[in-house]
Amino acid sequence: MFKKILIANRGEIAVRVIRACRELGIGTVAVYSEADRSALHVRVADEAWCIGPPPAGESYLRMDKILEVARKTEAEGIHPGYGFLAENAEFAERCAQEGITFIGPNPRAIRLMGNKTTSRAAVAEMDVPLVPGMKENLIDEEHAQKWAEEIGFPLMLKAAAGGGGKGMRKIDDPRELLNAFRAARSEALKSFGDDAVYMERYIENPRHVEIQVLGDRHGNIIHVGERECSIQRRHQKVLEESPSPIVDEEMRRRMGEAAIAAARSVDYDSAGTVEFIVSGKTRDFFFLEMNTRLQVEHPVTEMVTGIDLCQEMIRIAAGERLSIEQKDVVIRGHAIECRVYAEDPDNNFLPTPGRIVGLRIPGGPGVRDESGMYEGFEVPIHYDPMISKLVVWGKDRESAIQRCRRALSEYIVKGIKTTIPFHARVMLNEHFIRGEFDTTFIDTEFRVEDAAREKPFEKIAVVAAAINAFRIDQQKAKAAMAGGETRAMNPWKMSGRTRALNNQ
Amino acid sequence: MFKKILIANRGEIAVRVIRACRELGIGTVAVYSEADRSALHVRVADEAWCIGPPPAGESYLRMDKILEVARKTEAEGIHPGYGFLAENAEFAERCAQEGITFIGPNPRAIRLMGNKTTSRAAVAEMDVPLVPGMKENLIDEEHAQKWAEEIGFPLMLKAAAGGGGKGMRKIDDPRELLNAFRAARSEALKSFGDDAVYMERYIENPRHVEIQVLGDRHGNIIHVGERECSIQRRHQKVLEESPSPIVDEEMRRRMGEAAIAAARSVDYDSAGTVEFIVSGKTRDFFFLEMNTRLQVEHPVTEMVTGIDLCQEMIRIAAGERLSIEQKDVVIRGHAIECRVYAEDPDNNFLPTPGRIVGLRIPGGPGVRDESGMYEGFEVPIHYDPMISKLVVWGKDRESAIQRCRRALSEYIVKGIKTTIPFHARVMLNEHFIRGEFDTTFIDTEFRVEDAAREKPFEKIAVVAAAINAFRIDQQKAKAAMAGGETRAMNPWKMSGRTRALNNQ
Amino acid sequence: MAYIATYQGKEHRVAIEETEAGNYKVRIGEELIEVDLIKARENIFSLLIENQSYEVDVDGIGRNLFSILIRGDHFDVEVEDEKVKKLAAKLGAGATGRQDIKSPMAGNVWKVMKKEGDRVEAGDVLIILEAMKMENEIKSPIAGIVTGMSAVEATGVGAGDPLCVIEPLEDTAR
Amino acid sequence: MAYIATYQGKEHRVAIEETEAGNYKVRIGEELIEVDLIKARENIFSLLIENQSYEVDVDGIGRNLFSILIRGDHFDVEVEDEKVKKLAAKLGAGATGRQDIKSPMAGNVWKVMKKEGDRVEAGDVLIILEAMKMENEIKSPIAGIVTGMSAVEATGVGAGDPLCVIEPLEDTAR
Repeated sequence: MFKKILIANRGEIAVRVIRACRELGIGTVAVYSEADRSALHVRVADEAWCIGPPPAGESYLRMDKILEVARKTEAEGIHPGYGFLAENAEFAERCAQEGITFIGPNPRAIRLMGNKTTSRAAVAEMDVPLVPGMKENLIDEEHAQKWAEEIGFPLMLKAAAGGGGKGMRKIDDPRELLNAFRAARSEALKSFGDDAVYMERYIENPRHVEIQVLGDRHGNIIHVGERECSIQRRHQKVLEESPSPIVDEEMRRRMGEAAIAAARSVDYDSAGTVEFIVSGKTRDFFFLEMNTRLQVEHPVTEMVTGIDLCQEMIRIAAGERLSIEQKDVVIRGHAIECRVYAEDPDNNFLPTPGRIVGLRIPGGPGVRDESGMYEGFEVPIHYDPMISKLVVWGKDRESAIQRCRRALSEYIVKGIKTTIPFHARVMLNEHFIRGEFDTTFIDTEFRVEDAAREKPFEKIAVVAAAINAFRIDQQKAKAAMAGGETRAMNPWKMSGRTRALNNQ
Repeated sequence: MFKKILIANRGEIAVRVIRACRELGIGTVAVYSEADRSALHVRVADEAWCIGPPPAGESYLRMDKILEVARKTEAEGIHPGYGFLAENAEFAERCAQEGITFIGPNPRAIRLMGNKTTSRAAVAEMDVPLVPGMKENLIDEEHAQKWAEEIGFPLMLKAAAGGGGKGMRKIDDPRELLNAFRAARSEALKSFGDDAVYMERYIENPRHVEIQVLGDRHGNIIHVGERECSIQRRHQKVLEESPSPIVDEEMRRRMGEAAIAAARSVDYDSAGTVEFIVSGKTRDFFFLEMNTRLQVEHPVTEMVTGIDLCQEMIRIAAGERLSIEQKDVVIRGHAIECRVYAEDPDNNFLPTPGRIVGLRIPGGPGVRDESGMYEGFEVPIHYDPMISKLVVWGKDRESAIQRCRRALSEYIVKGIKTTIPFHARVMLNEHFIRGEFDTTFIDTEFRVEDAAREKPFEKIAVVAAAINAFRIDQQKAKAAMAGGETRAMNPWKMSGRTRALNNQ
Repeated sequence: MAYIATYQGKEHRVAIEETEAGNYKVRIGEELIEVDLIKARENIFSLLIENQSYEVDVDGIGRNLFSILIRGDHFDVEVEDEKVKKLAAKLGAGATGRQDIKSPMAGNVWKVMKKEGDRVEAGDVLIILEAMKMENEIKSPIAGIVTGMSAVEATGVGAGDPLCVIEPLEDTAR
Repeated sequence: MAYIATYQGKEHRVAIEETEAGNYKVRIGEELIEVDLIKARENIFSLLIENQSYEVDVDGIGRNLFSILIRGDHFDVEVEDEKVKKLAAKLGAGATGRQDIKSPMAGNVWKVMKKEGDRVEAGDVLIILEAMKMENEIKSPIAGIVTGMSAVEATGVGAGDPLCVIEPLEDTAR
């Protein structure tokens, strides 16, 4: 096992990896940008090294600086977390050249799965179902027309280098085709530096369901169940759960086998996730892509299986065999993760960086807090606005939802607005409760229903606001009086002074 | 199911029950003494009613006031938590008379199990093993001498009405017997108002292991595994775990059967705990007593079985059948609970009431916080000093200990001293790690080993203290300068003033 | 003391009297309620109203404007002293069309789209801010003339910092 | 600035210079270390010393006396200005046998066992406090005479409140 690991990341995932290392008795080296000296991962690591200015390009993405710290501290492994260098094959290779273990899969797996076209080709060889459509890219307009006829409408036009919903467009009518093709190409070039696009069938009521896999460096690959990730805002996941409300034992077995086959196509040897698009109508599933890293939403799988994916990933990188076999994987209960963003849910999800001046984390049974913040922490403006994750476990989906609702009601973050109230409202939504949603749900149906919701505590709010004003007025009056006794009598000036002191 | 429940308790257990109710969709009524208006259970309940002055005898023990609130609020059930009225048969009866469900077992079970002599007699009929000794009380000195010969030395003299280690004494030598008998009698009379005492065999390397049982009102009784509670300070549990390091599958089965038999002897129909004394030498186990309530340490069982004991207890009281059968009880992994007391572990565990001015609760995988405190909370001097419990889960005992260590390192309580550092040191103790301890361990071996421990961070502490002094001096100097610019130049006076302002 | 509390354009008269420390007699409209209030910590109150328990999170977000969070719902309530408000109404003060545009969040100024003297329509993008990998367009709420522009590209701004000033057309035409 | 920091009777000379905000050059004995300090929140510091990260919890518990908590161990360290300490040593000030007994905790005075004028031996119980269901005996640290008793039965005391004064026998005999 490693003696020391460098964590090439920040925020909650860096804290998560540091915790896993501490529990395994492994020393930890944090790296941080100048904006992150006071970040939690710096405080809880054994060592911490500054690697540059705030912009990620000058710090968290600087392979040379990170490798230099690894050499200096004699770290034997580097865990990349997610984002930044996590899916960078070149970084994995450079680690290997330096004799440092990259805690992730082999570079070839990263490279092949990092591109839509090569990944589709790889998994197709293993008979993993793909969305009916093209395996190569479109050559020209004629080619596009030929394929459109074959696939049928509605269809999806996608950028080969795209991801996270970018560079995608739905085409309902043959007459839109050529214009859309041209536009998509130029958009893809602008966004990804690559104008390759391809077409495939549009999946109705699309749900996003993914399978967590674990492969070791001895050729063993297992799957540890699925996660439902269809609750998305602008194509970004905001809430995930496991198991999925639409997956039953038989479907899980089939999806699991497909995921293992996909992983095997690139000799996968770490924790990874195979994403599928599932038709909410037919429950057919099709390979979307494979993420060659630990996912943001890995805790829901941990909570239902009892497997510590982060620790397992480290053990695998250290050369150990998987500690569990497929038959040992037992799913118990149901888990839900809410991503807490520094965004104002009542103001179009505008980012709200700032200082956390008060914090109450929910507690009690089945509640897990995965956070990168603390009271007094200044949320920096340079990075992703996700500041924590609330994960709950219950004996079934209904219990988990009720527990999540309860936990959210205890969660207080003062100083900035967060998406906590948004999650509280999702937990009360009838469609969500029934498990009837697809990836468009939050941006369409939910938005409308949420805007029309009742607000039963309006009167209490008005009373609270008025009492608060009353208390402020009384304080001012008291301060003015107190000042007046000992000094010249100018109540206006005094009250100004008092206010200044109170604000200190 | 109930629509509304009154929680006749305070602190963490009141919060625990309120959370269970909220998750079951049941309304909650909190009661509080005048010292507890700002307590967490008042803040998180749906309703809250003041029932009297701070002393428990004038508030939390006042059956009449509590029943009055229950009537007024139309609460259908009363959950007593632990302590206060939890094991008061009269209260259970009065609830029944008022048509309010007491969320606990039938009054006869409370009454029979509430007395050492009657409980021993009851379970003996079911062939539950008792510590070899007397089933009745001692009559006189002659009687004592006769029984002492039969049991052999060393033996234990115990008060029939005692509990929690009070009124117990070990006798090693026949010559001590008569004096000890007289002293024990008078002590028992003074402490419990009852001079009845009895004798039994002294168990070597005594360990305290208890079995959690669940009985419903339809005659079903199951057990859900054991808890190891031998880590005690002055006969008070401070740390519990499940499973016990000395219990294997076969022993668990036998102890479980004995516990079910004990419960059946009083038609037990709620969540309850059968305590056993186990010889660390022979692993023989003997019935000690039955606690007819939810235990402080119930969360460790919840974490390894996935069963919510608090919810289950409420369901049972509502007349539901047990939702699980014996064969469905599966123990996964290992859980440890640390009781956090407002006591100074480096000063003879002196109570440290006061205001919590800062709080960081540990997070991450497998960590559960059961707390009655919050930042800004004033720990009252009137009640038990336990302010929270930290519970961790790991895939095995070693993982759980490592996780507990990690979690304790993240736990910060500012404003008062707590037993958190004590627990951190227990987690590093070799005997504890190997599972080799008995109920005397903390007060004997551990105390010596702990006092002799190394303190590797002495230099860092000295440096930190000196820098802190330096920063205070600089602030004073700065404040004096700032004052000096605009006011009369008396730096001494100014620095005094500044200090006063800073202390506000 | 009496206040006028306004939520979503609806005015409520709220009269408050403190009967003992932390206990308030509140008359809202015709209704009389008694409130037992504890400051659990800075800006978080525990309210007992007829024994119902509410945790209320109160933030001042502007002069007389409070953001109240209760059980997942935000309410922005403006509270003004009744006397002051009546006086202000009499004087007709405060009603001008001039728009001081302030930054709704901390971030960086990515693009400044208009300069001083430019004529803008309502909805025209004035400035694009950037924070946490997201862009946010600041649009003109009215048609008018940009009479002040303090935002500078590639510099940071805090929430509430002034960005620019728009004078309505009628005003500038005078 | 130079300080004398004392832990368990052992004195350390600690010289400190702030090179830039939050960065300190510290000489402890012969050793020179550089410390990067951030106040994470009130009385909690994040220290980086040669890239080793420490969370340190610092509480003032008396004049010049700090309680430091690092990774589960408490250290009570007294820190005095080197110059002041030298001066005090020269003057021989501060060394008297008079004992001001203060309450080690908040609680209630349950029993007052001695009254003013009583002679006590070291270890005699003076007062019994009670808090949180536990009794705590306050014992005399020296033999002497009770010259002041401010504890009153059945009243509350705060941590640090004066309880009584014991004058050593030699002093009162003078």
